[in-house]
Amino acid sequence: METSIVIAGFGGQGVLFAGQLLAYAGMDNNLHVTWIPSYGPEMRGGTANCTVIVADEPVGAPIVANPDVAIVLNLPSLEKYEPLVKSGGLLVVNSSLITRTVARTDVDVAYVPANDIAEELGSAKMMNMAALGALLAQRPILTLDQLMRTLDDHLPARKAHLLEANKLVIQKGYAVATAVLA
Amino acid sequence: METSIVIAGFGGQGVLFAGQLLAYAGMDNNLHVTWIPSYGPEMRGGTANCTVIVADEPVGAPIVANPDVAIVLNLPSLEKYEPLVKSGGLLVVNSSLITRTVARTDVDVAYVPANDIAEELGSAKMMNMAALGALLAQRPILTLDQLMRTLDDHLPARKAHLLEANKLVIQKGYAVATAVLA
Amino acid sequence: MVMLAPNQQQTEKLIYERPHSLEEVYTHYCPGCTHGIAHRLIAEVIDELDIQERTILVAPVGCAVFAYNYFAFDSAEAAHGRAPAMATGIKRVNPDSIVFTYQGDGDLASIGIAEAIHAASRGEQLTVIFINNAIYGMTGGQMAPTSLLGQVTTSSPTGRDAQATGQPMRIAEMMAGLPGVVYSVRRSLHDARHVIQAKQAIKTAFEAQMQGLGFSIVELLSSCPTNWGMSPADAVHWVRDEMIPVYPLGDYKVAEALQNKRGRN
Amino acid sequence: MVMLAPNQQQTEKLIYERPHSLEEVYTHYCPGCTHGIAHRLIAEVIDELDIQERTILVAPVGCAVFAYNYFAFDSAEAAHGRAPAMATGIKRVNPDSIVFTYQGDGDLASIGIAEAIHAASRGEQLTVIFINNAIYGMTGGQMAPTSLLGQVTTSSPTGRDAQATGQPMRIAEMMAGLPGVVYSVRRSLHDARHVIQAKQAIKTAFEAQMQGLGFSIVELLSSCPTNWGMSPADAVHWVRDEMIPVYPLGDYKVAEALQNKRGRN
Amino acid sequence: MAKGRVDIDVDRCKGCELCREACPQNVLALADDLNGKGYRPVILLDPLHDCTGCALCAVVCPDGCITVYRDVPQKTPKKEPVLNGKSLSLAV
Amino acid sequence: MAKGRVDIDVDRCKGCELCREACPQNVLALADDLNGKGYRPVILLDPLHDCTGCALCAVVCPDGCITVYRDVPQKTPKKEPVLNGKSLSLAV
Amino acid sequence: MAKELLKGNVAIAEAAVRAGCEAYFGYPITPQTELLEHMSKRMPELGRVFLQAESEVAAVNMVYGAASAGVRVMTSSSSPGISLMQEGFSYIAGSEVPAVVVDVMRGGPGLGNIQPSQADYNQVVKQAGHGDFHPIVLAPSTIQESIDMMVLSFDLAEKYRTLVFMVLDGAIGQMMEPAELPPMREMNEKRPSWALTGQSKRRLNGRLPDKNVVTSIHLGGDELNAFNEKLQAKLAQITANEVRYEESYIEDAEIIVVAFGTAGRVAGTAVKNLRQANVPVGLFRPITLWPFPEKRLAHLAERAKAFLVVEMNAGQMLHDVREAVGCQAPVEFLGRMGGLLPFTNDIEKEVQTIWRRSEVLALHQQN
Amino acid sequence: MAKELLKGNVAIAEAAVRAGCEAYFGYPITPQTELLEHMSKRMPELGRVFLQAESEVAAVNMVYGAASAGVRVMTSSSSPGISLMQEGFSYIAGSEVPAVVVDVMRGGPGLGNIQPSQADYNQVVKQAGHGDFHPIVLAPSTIQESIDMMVLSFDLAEKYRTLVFMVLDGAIGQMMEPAELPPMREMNEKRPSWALTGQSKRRLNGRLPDKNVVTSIHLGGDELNAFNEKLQAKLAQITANEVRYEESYIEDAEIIVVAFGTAGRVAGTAVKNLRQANVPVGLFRPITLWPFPEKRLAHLAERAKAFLVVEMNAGQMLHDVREAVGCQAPVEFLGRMGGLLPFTNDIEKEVQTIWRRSEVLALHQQN
Ligand SMILES: Cc1ncc(C[n+]2csc(CCOP(=O)(O)OP(=O)(O)O)c2C)c(N)n1
Ligand SMILES: Cc1ncc(C[n+]2csc(CCOP(=O)(O)OP(=O)(O)O)c2C)c(N)n1
Ligand code: SF4
Ligand code: SF4
Ligand code: SF4
Ligand code: SF4
Ligand code: SF4
Ligand code: SF4
Ligand SMILES: [Mg+2]
Ligand SMILES: [Mg+2]
Repeated sequence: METSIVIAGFGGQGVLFAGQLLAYAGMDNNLHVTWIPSYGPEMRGGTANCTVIVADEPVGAPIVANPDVAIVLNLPSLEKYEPLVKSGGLLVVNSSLITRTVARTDVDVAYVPANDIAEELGSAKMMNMAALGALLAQRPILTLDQLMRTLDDHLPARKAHLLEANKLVIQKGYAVATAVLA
Repeated sequence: METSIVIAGFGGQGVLFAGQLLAYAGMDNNLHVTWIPSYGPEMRGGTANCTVIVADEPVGAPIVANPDVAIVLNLPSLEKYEPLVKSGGLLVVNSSLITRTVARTDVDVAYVPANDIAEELGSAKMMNMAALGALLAQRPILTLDQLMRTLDDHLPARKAHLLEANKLVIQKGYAVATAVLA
Repeated sequence: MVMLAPNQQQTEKLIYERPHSLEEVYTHYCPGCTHGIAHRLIAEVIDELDIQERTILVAPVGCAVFAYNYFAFDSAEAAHGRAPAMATGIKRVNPDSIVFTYQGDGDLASIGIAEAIHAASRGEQLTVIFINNAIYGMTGGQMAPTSLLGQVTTSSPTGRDAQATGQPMRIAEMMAGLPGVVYSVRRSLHDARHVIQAKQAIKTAFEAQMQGLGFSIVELLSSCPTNWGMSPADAVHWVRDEMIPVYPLGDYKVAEALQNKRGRN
Repeated sequence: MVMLAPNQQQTEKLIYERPHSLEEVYTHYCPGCTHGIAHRLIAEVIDELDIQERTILVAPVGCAVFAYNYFAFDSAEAAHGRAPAMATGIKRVNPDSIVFTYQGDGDLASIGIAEAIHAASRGEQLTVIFINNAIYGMTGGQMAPTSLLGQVTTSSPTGRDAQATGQPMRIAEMMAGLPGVVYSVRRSLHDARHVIQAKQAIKTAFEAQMQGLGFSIVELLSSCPTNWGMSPADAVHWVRDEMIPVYPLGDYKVAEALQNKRGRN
Repeated sequence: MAKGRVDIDVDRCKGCELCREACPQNVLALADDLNGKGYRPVILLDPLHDCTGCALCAVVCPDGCITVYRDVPQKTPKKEPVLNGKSLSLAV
Repeated sequence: MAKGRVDIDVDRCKGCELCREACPQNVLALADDLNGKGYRPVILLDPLHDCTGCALCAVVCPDGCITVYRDVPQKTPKKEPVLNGKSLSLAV
Repeated sequence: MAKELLKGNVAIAEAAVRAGCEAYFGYPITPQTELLEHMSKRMPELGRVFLQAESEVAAVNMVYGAASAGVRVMTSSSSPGISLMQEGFSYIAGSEVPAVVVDVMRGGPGLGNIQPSQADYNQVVKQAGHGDFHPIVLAPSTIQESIDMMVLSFDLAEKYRTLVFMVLDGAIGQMMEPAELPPMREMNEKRPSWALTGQSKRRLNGRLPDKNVVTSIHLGGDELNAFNEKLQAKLAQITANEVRYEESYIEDAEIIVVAFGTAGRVAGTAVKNLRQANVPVGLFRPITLWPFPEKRLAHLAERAKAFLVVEMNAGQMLHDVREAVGCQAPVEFLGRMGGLLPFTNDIEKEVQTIWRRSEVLALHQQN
Repeated sequence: MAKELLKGNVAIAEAAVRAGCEAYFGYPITPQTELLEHMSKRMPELGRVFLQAESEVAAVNMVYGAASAGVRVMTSSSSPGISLMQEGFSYIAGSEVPAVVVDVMRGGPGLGNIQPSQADYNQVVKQAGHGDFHPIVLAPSTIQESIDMMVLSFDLAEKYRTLVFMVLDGAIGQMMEPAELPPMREMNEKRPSWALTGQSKRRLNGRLPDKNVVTSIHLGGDELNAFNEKLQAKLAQITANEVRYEESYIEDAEIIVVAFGTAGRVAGTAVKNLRQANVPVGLFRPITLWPFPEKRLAHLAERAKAFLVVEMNAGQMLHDVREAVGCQAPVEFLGRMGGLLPFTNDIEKEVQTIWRRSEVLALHQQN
């Protein structure tokens, strides 16, 4: 089993860290993982995305044409990835910023008001965690517990005071996504 | 028929010009010719040499391992080329500066007191012409006349006043070399 | 032609609008990056001198690599540091064109110093707009020859150390020492007053070329909020407070023929 | 050890002999080429400072390409113009060695100006001996950035023209402007008095490195009788009469720590 | 004091606030919503008509988002409108 | 006037005559014969012992061909002979 | 040591540090920059040499200098920077000093883009500068392999006094995956006998040694010819000793996919998938691009029905495969140019096509 | 016009002038310098552009600039200088502007020497910089041919908007032989539509045209891939149209000597001599090294018993011949490295050996 996950949004939405956290969680739980950012001058353009692959065998390509999952945190990212997600795949949509719905009918969709959840629990900056929670609700590649334990280990020290809040955001994301299951 | 001729001496002995003159003469008389200098930083070292090939068919290699003829104007050149001349070939030796004789017995040798001839007729600088005269005496690849006509056309203008003297040197070189034929 | 905003009174006059020599596009520069100001000033000057149709830009490799997308005239994109050589090639065969390079400090002062100095020394009829932001912006914030002592960058993690890497390089001063250079000045983009002064300098530099006087260069102190890790406002304050003391603003060389021009526009 | 010539009276003293740091070989330089004088002076200085055993030469591409055959200490032969970079690599891993480059004007001022300026700007602990003979000797007499205006060379057949190629480049002055440089002077090799002054400068330059002060450079005006088409004597007169007016001899930068040294040796 | 007005191209604005920093009248503010690029753009918030049309905001805007207008006395309709930043030295 | 003498390595000499140009006593001359490299080397031609051992010739010789000796009063045999050009400043 | 989640460029830099790299000279360029940045932190910490050069031209010549002084030295860059280093590489080869280069390749030609690519194959493998020489070229396909080969690079460089390249594409440089770093090696303070150290450092029994000279000049034709013959003999020795490759499902493969680096790992997945679909395909992944495993390929060609070369370029290694395979089997090509990875299903489709064609062919031959 | 005795470098320079070269940028280097020197005299005389650049790096980028402005422009250099130009070549290729380069090759690697060599084959033919491209590479073997190809170079560069190399070895550059120069071409004042001239120069019916941009950037992977596909299509077209070679005694040849440039002319003499000794040998002389005449060679290989590649290097074109010939016939190699010409009798001896071996083989096969 191999799951490829693209996470995409504006710079500053914590896209790269969310991906790394997922990769760490996979590694810590003895799965094979790769993480790769899209890099380059477009980083100046204000968008960011990365691809994480979590698998039970060594990973071949760290980049895929059609991901199993796309977590889209803003509208441009939805527009870019809606057509690319594999049929039968999953779109996690940040409904706080993205007001339109997904047109495709051959994919699962989880709408998560990630900014709202995060803001409510302390800071919009944690919105990326809400999206991860929603992902795990839909695709149990890891348990919620596994992800949160990894957060204990890998949240940068300067953000330690936000650890618990982050966990709450993950849980809320998980809960909400479960609820809105398509 | 193809004749390869190396001309070698100190810088300033007119080595390169002598070779070019030979090449011009060949060309003017509808032969195929190539001329190539040895070039490079050794030119700083004070020695100069060039290879001329005169042939009745298109010339292949402009440089040869074993020339048919070597015109050596100083001792280092004799030492370099004595072993290289083709068996049955010719060494034209400037006996004004080279006091030893040639050891090989399988080559023709023409000793020409080139400096003496040239000095006698006006200037040691014309010594290269004496050597060319000697060459033609031994290897009639061109006639004396053909060479001298080429001199008319190609002696640099600033040396025009030396034209006749140069011709005399050629003739003297021819005469002397004929005399000392091995 | 008086342009009027819709639904406004006839009494309203257009005071400022985007110059025509800038394309109507969104740029890839980070928010608050003063590269954008420099672009706008160049475009304004080119509009004012009415030379858009004969101007050729040579863009650098650096954050300004896509400058050719933003300016509305013929443009080339040079190899990293080689803009002055490429511009020399263009100008020599197009003597009537107005050719300028736009280069960052990594591009000009580091990898391209030879081409810059030789174009200047030959007195090529070129204008160079030199963006000194004390860092390699494009590649993510490495030390430039112009980085300040003590400045932390991704390749000087404990701060730039003079013992290991020398002192910041002062390009405007160095260029002024070359006989082929007719105009070498340093300006800053950190506030409105200085922006306006910078524009005047850019104009003089282009005029130098239009008059065939020789090589002109305008060094512009510029901000890189992203790689300095500052807000745009803090970044321009850093230019003012930290950079200017090391890079004094001023005219390092103004050829006689240009001196009557100063303060004119 | 007093060396005596054979069959001479005990009363005879050896006044001058070839320095030990020069190999006992025949050089490929043209007759009267002052490259040879520069070599000898360097060797004398290295003997006197007693640093032969820890000196490393970085030879250039130019007529001095075989300098490693003539000096009796460890040597490297750099790519054309890159001697300062190669020397930087050597010195950084051999901080106790005395590393110097020996470079012509084509090598240093033309193709290698970037490496020279940056090594200087970083204040590398290096010494550069810069032979300015206003021409590319090795390749047969093309124009150098240091060729004089009007000078006929094989690549400026009607004489160097400032309009097309700019003014002669003044390296000692340019180097003096860089903070990393502690010693930048120009000397000439055209007669005995100046040769002796040149030697003093070379000595000071090496001392600067021995004291870890920074980058030192000695520009030596030198002759190229072959490519100038002159006799050796005429060539040194040309240095005196034509080059010195364009390249004034003098001290362009002498760090404080070195100033008490002057006139000492 | 002259009266003025600015037009801000909110789609191109990156919310860097350099214009706010430069505005002597303090009439620029960040919008509530993000624009299509994810930035919170600057808007003119000038209920009292304090904007003088001094154009300082436009002079420092890195993204050339700002167009500036100023009221002129109607009696002398100027024949030479100032375009393309030619007005900079007049404006300041 | 001090008396001196020079030894010239004629095999290495290229006959450039810079030494002749430098010699204040005019005691250097070109040899009649060429050396092995094809150059006419310089030799000391000093019948009147005019050479002062000033070493100016050696100072300008590009090929390091010249060794210089000078007579010294026998009474004070110097303990520190000057080698390797250390004498340059003394000599001139 | 335990596995860590490591970014390719950083892992390589740290591996170099642990392999005893004493000096690093480089110039920033995407997608290689994190390597330089890691060095800027680690080397001074350890009292070793880090210097950001003014250009790639300067960097390679600094490397040349430090290599001449006999220390373990490296640089890293990406395609345009590698172009600028060609003269320096040739000098390093011509004077036989050991040095290590990492090329994190990006899309070209020209400025191109900064996406993963393998378009420097020819530039590095075929020449790396003027004159007759080849650097050893290692092409890892995972971060773990990159780490291991980084250490190997220094050893091979020293052993053969040669230039060693490690070539990656931007994907390996930029990605993170779990890997284990080697232990820190003890530094070897002793310099080789030929190194430029100043004579006194080599003083033996009080006797001053001959001077050492590092040069690439051989003025005479015979002399340079002799040097080149010596160099070629060394290359032949390297060819005999150092060929490396990896194979999977090769024993009974009728179709062999040949790919290196990231293309190799992608192809690995494709081959695995195809095997599940019962296509008799195998993977041949050259690890040394020079010396190229041509003998092994020629041997495999005796049995295989077809080859498919997959590269992230327009077909460069392809020619080496063709030369090795000769007329023994057709060699097909699948390329992605300009910073695109080949995708698993593209490879699978291509192999399927070849397989069906060869089955049809076999049928025809039976009839 | 009548034949004159011309030095290779000078003849080439003058041919370029007459072909309408409008700008020359270069840097002195032996054995190419007379070319630059001739240009320094002729170009200003004719009101055209000559500039001695500060380095080869600058020279190639000046060429890039002038080429972007749409004029006929060239540079020339020798091996180390060509190494320094690699980045520039790649940019020129990546932005598809036409330019001409003459490489008068010398011995390497490193500083090597300045004797004739063919060791830049790989450096020029295989890549000439990072990324996927090939310049057209012409390899004349006489001064007359050099003159003719110089003219052709400009035409091909313009026709395909590509980089064209003419590669010679130092021997052709330095030698003199009789040859005829072409007449002076009229200058084409009109610049191509894509050229950087400033917009007003392209004003049509008073309307300002779109701006022209010369760049090699294609930031997106798909975009760069598409560009590279376009570039490869152009290369395929060149391959279809522009292959050039010369053959002698080829019809009934059982042994075929393959050699280019000076090695080719030396081999020509050897073949002539061998034919007089009744050895059935022929000469195949590639004139375009890229596109390489691989089809023709493959065709010849169907009949020939053996090939002998002769090069002034360690065996570079050899690999292209091997790839073309495949398993059809053995390919032997005779090389001279380091500035030595192969001598006629060496070639003759080698061919004789091959011939005797193949006759013995044939005998064995008969029995
Ligand atoms: C030959 C080469 N080396 C390195 C790079 C990578 N590179 C791209 S931009 C840049 C530096 C940019 O810095 P600067 O010139 O200061 O411009 P800024 O981005 O700061 O405006 C570098 C090193 C390259 N593209 N080409
Ligand atoms: C990359 C490269 N370009 C050009 C050359 C050719 N070349 C050799 S020496 C030289 C110039 C030498 O002139 P200079 O440095 O002034 O030294 P000089 O001979 O005058 O002492 C040149 C251009 C080369 N060897 N390598
Ligand atoms: S990285 Fe710095 S210089 Fe580049 S666009 Fe962003 S702020 Fe400007
Ligand atoms: S060419 Fe000139 S610089 Fe070179 S050795 Fe001869 S005289 Fe000296
Ligand atoms: S024009 Fe002046 S007052 Fe009005 S918004 Fe801009 S800066 Fe403020
Ligand atoms: S300066 Fe321009 S980009 Fe920045 S906030 Fe103001 S309008 Fe927006
Ligand atoms: S030592 Fe003085 S006097 Fe004697 S030869 Fe030399 S220069 Fe002349
Ligand atoms: S200076 Fe030296 S080389 Fe020249 S003539 Fe005198 S002794 Fe000979
Ligand atoms: Mg910068
Ligand atoms: Mg010089």
